[in-house]
Amino acid sequence: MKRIRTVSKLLFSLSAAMAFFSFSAPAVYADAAPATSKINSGDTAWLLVSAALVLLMTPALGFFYGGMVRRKNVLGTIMHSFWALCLVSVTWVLWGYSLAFGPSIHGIIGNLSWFGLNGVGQESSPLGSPTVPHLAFMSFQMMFAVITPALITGAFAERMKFSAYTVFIILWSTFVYAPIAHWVWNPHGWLYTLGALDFAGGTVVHLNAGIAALVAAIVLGKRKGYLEVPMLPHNIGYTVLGASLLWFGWFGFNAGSAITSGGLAALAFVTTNTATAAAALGWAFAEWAHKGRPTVLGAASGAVAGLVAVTPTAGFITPMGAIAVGAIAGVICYTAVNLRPKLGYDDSLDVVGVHGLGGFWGAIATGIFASPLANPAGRGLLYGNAHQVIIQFEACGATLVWSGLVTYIILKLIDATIGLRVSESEEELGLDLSQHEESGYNL
Amino acid sequence: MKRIRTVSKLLFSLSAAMAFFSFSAPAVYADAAPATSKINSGDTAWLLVSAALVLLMTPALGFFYGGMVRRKNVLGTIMHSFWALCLVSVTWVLWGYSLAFGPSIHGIIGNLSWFGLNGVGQESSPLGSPTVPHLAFMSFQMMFAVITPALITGAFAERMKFSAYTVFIILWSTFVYAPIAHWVWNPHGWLYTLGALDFAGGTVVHLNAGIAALVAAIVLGKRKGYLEVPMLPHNIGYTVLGASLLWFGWFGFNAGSAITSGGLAALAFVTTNTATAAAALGWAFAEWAHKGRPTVLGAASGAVAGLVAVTPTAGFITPMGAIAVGAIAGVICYTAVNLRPKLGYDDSLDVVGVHGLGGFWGAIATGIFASPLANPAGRGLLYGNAHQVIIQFEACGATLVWSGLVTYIILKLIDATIGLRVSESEEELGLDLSQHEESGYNL
Amino acid sequence: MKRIRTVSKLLFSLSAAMAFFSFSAPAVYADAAPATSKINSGDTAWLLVSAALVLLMTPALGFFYGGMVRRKNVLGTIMHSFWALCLVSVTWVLWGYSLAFGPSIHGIIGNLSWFGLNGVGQESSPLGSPTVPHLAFMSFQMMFAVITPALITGAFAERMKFSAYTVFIILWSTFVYAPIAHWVWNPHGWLYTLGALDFAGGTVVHLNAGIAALVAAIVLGKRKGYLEVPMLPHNIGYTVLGASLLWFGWFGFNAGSAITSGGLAALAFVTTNTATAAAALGWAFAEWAHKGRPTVLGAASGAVAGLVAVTPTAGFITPMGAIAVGAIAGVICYTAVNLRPKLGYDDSLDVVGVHGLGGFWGAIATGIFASPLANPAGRGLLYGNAHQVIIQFEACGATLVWSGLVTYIILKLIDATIGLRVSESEEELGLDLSQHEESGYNL
Amino acid sequence: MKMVQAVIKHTRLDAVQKALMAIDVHGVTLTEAKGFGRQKGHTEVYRGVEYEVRFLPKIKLEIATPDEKLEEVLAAIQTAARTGEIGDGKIFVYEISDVIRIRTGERGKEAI
Amino acid sequence: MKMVQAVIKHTRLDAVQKALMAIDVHGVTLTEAKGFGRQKGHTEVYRGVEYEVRFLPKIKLEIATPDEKLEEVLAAIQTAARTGEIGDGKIFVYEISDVIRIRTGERGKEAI
Amino acid sequence: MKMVQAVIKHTRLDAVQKALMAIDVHGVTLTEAKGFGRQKGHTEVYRGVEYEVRFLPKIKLEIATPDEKLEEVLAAIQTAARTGEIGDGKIFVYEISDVIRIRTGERGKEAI
Ligand SMILES: Nc1ncnc2c1ncn2[C@@H]1O[C@H](COP(=O)(O)OP(=O)(O)O)[C@@H](O)[C@H]1O
Ligand SMILES: Nc1ncnc2c1ncn2[C@@H]1O[C@H](COP(=O)(O)OP(=O)(O)O)[C@@H](O)[C@H]1O
Ligand SMILES: Nc1ncnc2c1ncn2[C@@H]1O[C@H](COP(=O)(O)OP(=O)(O)O)[C@@H](O)[C@H]1O
Repeated sequence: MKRIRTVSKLLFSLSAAMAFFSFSAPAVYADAAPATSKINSGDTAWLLVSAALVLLMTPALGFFYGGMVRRKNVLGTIMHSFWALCLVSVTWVLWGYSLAFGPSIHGIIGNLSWFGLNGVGQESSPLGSPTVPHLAFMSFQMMFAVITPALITGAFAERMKFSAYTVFIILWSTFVYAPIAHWVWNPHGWLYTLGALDFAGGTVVHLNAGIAALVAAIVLGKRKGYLEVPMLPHNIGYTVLGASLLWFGWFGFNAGSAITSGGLAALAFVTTNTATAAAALGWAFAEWAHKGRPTVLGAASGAVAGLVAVTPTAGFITPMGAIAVGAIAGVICYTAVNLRPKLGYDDSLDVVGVHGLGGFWGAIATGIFASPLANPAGRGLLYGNAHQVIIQFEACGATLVWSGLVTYIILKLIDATIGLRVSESEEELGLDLSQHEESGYNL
Repeated sequence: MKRIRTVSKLLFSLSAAMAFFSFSAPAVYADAAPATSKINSGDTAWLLVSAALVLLMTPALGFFYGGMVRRKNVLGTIMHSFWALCLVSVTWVLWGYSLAFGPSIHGIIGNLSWFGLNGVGQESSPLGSPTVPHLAFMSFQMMFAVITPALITGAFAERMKFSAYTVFIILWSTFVYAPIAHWVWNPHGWLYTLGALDFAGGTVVHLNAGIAALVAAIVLGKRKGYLEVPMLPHNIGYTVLGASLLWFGWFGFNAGSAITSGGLAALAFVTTNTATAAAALGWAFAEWAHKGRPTVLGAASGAVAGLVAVTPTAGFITPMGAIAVGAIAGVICYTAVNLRPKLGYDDSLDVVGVHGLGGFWGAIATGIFASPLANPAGRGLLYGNAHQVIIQFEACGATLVWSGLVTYIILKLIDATIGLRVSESEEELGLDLSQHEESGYNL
Repeated sequence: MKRIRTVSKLLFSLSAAMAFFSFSAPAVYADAAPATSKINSGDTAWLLVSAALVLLMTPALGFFYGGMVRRKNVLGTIMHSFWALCLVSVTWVLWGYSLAFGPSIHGIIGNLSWFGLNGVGQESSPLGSPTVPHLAFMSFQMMFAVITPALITGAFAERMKFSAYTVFIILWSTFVYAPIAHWVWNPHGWLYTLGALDFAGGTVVHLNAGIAALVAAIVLGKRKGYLEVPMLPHNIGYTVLGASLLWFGWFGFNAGSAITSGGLAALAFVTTNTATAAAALGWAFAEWAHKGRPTVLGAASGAVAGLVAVTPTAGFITPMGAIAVGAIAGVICYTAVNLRPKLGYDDSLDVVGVHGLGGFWGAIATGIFASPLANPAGRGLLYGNAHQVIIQFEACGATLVWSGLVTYIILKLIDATIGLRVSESEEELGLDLSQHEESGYNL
Repeated sequence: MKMVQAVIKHTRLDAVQKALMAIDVHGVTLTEAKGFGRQKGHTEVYRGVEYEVRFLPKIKLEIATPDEKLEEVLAAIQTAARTGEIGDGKIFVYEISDVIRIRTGERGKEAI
Repeated sequence: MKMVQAVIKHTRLDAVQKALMAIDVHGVTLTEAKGFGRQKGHTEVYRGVEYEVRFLPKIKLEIATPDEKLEEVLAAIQTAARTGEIGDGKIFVYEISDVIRIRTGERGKEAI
Repeated sequence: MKMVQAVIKHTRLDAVQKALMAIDVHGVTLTEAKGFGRQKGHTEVYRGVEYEVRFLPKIKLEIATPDEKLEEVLAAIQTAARTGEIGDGKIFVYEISDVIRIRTGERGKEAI
């Protein structure tokens, strides 16, 4: 009975909200004056395709992670990513985009005047490029906001309460992601004006997620039996599938970040592919030298490490630079992952080692390798501008402090109220059954 | 021996057909006068990408459905979708496109003058947009014709004869899909001229498939043991993979339906994503309230419900309107699916509840939410045009009558001749072995 | 200790290489004079999307093949494709592209002046189309170079040493692929100047891979227990997933080969889809007639056969011609695959039957069906130009000789040095454990 | 004490479980098995090659039971598992010399 | 000779294996099983339909052992497999009339 | 009546099945098992962490047989399953006190 009442209430509120929703958008969504429009069909096609590609990355991440957990947690893990996609898609439209890209309050945060995409329409905007509809730019940015919190989930895999996770996502994307995106990408953001280079989100997305992951792994504590019972990846096919779709989608992430379709997009496309391949080779060869066998999981992980590292730098370096950035990323992240069991926390799927460190290396590498031959907008250490490295460190530092601090506060708040972690017996049963009453396979 | 002869005959007929095939296309496929061509490279790129995205949806649907059946039917179910792709791709080129989009006979059906794509070439056409090649428009439309019959297969999963299915697809796409597509989308179709709004196929695709599904579920009867033995989804990973690829591909479906690349495509892109996410949330939160747990299958199903509901309305509403359309779709379809066991038929994978009802809601929602601010071409109830709702009801009614009636006749005809349903022992053995002599997993 | 030293050395060499890598690219990557640039945003968008689509094909191939092997080899098989992607992505940037497309040495091979993409920048180039950045054209071509060696791996599945495979890929893509690509696609290549028609790589990619596969199957010898113990495909779901993603990606392969976005791309899009569907039908109906049941593996295999066959001819034929090319390909390849057990070699996943024969048929079919109505650049036998068939035979012959010979030498060299094949006990254990120390499933 | 090992068809599992609960049997261990017997197998065809598959999927149940309850258990299983078609399966009965409940350490009949 | 058949929880497998190695038992055969007993199952919900799942995943171990070692083996398993919660499982003991090592053809106690 | 339980290598299944058919044994129940014994396991490495896997995949066959046929069955299995390498497996023989064919209700030797 009670539940039926809850559902009716839900339905009622929804209906009530309808009228509000529909009228609250006074913006002109339609092209008022198409004749003078500067919208370019090729640029728009490229940006929309890129947004679709980045969308695909979030479920892909679900499979990448889902294959690495134990069978009993496969759905819970895939759901982490899928749920981030659902939640942030809505909150971004409601307030996230306005906070991140709306009119800036002292370079710190956007105001809420674009709430519900009020004023974000089919015409072009001062953001991104004048040749693409504002809505296209918004949706491209949305996909970044979606995937970033999903990345963190690898750190607390196999043990977080689903209700806690739901609250976490909403708070984190509002109070951590939106401000940092504002600082770095909004033309009035303080890091943007400082001159920090971040082509497609090395700091905003990866370093940010990596630091939040570190905090989360520490606050939530280790999985029951960690390092005592075997916790083997249950389906590496899923992981390779995820990594492959990530690679595919990442062309949208990086080459799409050129916003326009042309030479810069082509450059970012090539450096992305090259660094990714080089990082997969770097990781697998390091394994080969170190353990005697290159693994498939290693190659897939290395590819992701390369994708992460090249993200901030894709549009600033040469293809040869990309080989260096990628190969080093592969070796660094492999080393980090190997050290993990020696550290005191259980970053279950190596978000810190891959996204944190990879993102950090990518940000610094941008300061080193950025070549004016590739893109006049950036000049790094190797081209005589040592100062760029310092700016890059500053951007990383700011991200580190804000993300670390606010993530900590959010998690502690949730823990004190509804609790972060499933019970011991739920953890033993697995997230699939305990959180969702489903099993992943009835083969 | 007999079989060898059959194969030789096949080969012979094929060779014989070669000459005919090749000469029967007198149309000028090449651009006769590229200098004066209005073909726009950006619009064309967007339309071709969209067609490719929609293509991917059909096998994606196979996995979405395939994960929900029992292990012994996984290949048979995936094959339903794959086979629709193969069959309709060919019949559409031969006669389907001509029937649906060819020169209209009194607004009822196209004539056969475009048989074999005769006259459908690289130049632009009066259909769609003058900026894209006729062949590109044709191929985009083809993908819709392909997926629609595949949607129905969820209603008779786990029990239809493969030979019967083959005949069904060909007849249904010819006698049900092509006429309805003609009515709604051909500029001379009677529903088109009536002013029905259907941006990307709510009635033509989803409501149509949903009604056919209802008829099919009733005509074929329940699965053996329905509601008595457990029929658990055997691989929810496949289902989420399918739902994710559907979401990805649906950007082609909806935003591609703008035909051109620009503000309208961007709007449809955003409303599609927003409604989908809102519907997944709607479904999962309804479950949470009702059963105490949100499920992964529920979130995936909700996403599909949202994609369905936003289809007719994607290019007509605001993003805030999309939240309403989606959230309501999620709750409605969840409720419908919950009522299913109480109804007298076995719509095995809830095609009626998700596509039928979702498509119906989307069509009506278009009449309610269509906002001239979003698109001057549509004005719904909330913007002062109550009449639009009535037109939408008429379009739904016409689809309901035609699709219901003709589907019934086709199924009865097949049943009377070659039989619709596998034998009891074949059903128990599973479609994989009984229809294809294969098993899905030899893990 | 020794391993740690190896890793440090690796790290050191990488760092040392950094400076070199970064300075060795004197080319102007940035658009020097954007004002006069002829880069078209729509064409570039289409080409970049196409490159991304083709990229996806390589892991898709891994799943297509991976589903067909026994469970114990699933990762090793998927890795074959993934590893080709990683290795060739880097070697292509370093020397492959320069050899294949760089300034020609007597039409035989490119010189090394484009080593490390030296001079390959954001501006347009004489190759492909003046409307796209040189880097975009390069990356599109890269994806072809990546997938071709991966195709071969089906011939020696379940038994090759991973170290041998690594060396093989590098040598083969350098000494077999690059020259043949040069001959056929470089405007100064000797087969190009001869007038051979190959729209998207029938000879360069498929016939080439097919011949190398034949040689490899013979040199490596049969799998232990071949034709004695059952070797059933372990996960046909993976195979269908792979085939579906291949179909999707192949639009990039074929329609992308128009390089520009417009009527020709639309034509290639349509012929690709049509031939693929017709081939799947051809294969499945042949099975149905011959064995009494159409199989899902058969439909998926037939689709791939159709994709292969239409590759050289996609931009030259009419849609009706595509039905003929596809249907015949389906029946031919089905027949070939059925004869395989009677032949003396173990081409484990039918690369010869599908890619070799399919590619050959496609090349000859181009000589037969090429229609000036579809594309003025080609005229085949059916349109009065019997000579084209002869040229097509010549191109096939040249590929056959070079690919056969050099593949043989490479394999014999590797066998004599590090050995080609895993030990008997490793083969019994499976590649996953013996080569990578992993298992594919811990369900 | 006896161990009853029944090899049955998948489709009969539910019925057998209910029949056992009806006679107050509350302990069963189940394994997935494959059986080869009089029942005809099937053919699988992959790329033209035919494989005879003679092992068919079955469920193996193991039920420890006190001697006095044996016949009741056997009857329950046989009735519930029977479809009348070839391949219905077999029941094997063994002697158990001892049983231990791990949780409590109880032994013998108490532990069943 | 005796065959010890233990149905235990997944989570205790490692501990049991170690305990067996500690008393020099170097031969074990394992199968994945599902058990139904006092332990409560769980509910699964798919599209609104609830399914009671009473069979829970267990591990079945089989250890052939000479008579004189039986009690040691039983004690080792019971101690290592015990968590004290319902569902810890059972140990069944049977008489084996013969054992053969396939590789060597040895029979009886030698073959264990 | 005896129950013959053989733990063999996957690769020998086909040969064993043929050998059994050759001596007119037409009833076998098979389960996937994992074995731990003298045979060395392998290492799996995931992201730098090494796992010792000591349980190796085996096939467990169960064949009920009349006493007089026992030795013939044992010989057939042993010959067909033997590769001569460590890990070939074991055969265990038990006494069965009863057999029932579910379909017909036949009991004892008739039912085998
Ligand atoms: N001698 C046997 N030993 C072990 N299992 C047997 C034996 N005979 C039959 N079975 C098992 O019983 C199942 C059913 O036997 P089958 O001969 O097919 O049918 P039926 O028992 O109805 O005559 C087989 O699949 C097999 O698992
Ligand atoms: N009579 C029985 N026959 C066979 N297996 C049994 C029997 N009773 C219990 N089991 C097995 O032992 C497991 C644990 O039994 P259960 O009653 O749940 O807990 P406990 O042994 O702690 O009381 C069951 O899941 C089942 O596999
Ligand atoms: N005492 C035992 N109890 C149960 N199963 C055993 C026992 N000893 C061996 N086995 C089974 O036999 C298999 C082969 O034994 P192993 O010692 O590896 O080789 P071998 O029999 O050739 O000496 C093991 O993997 C295990 O499944």
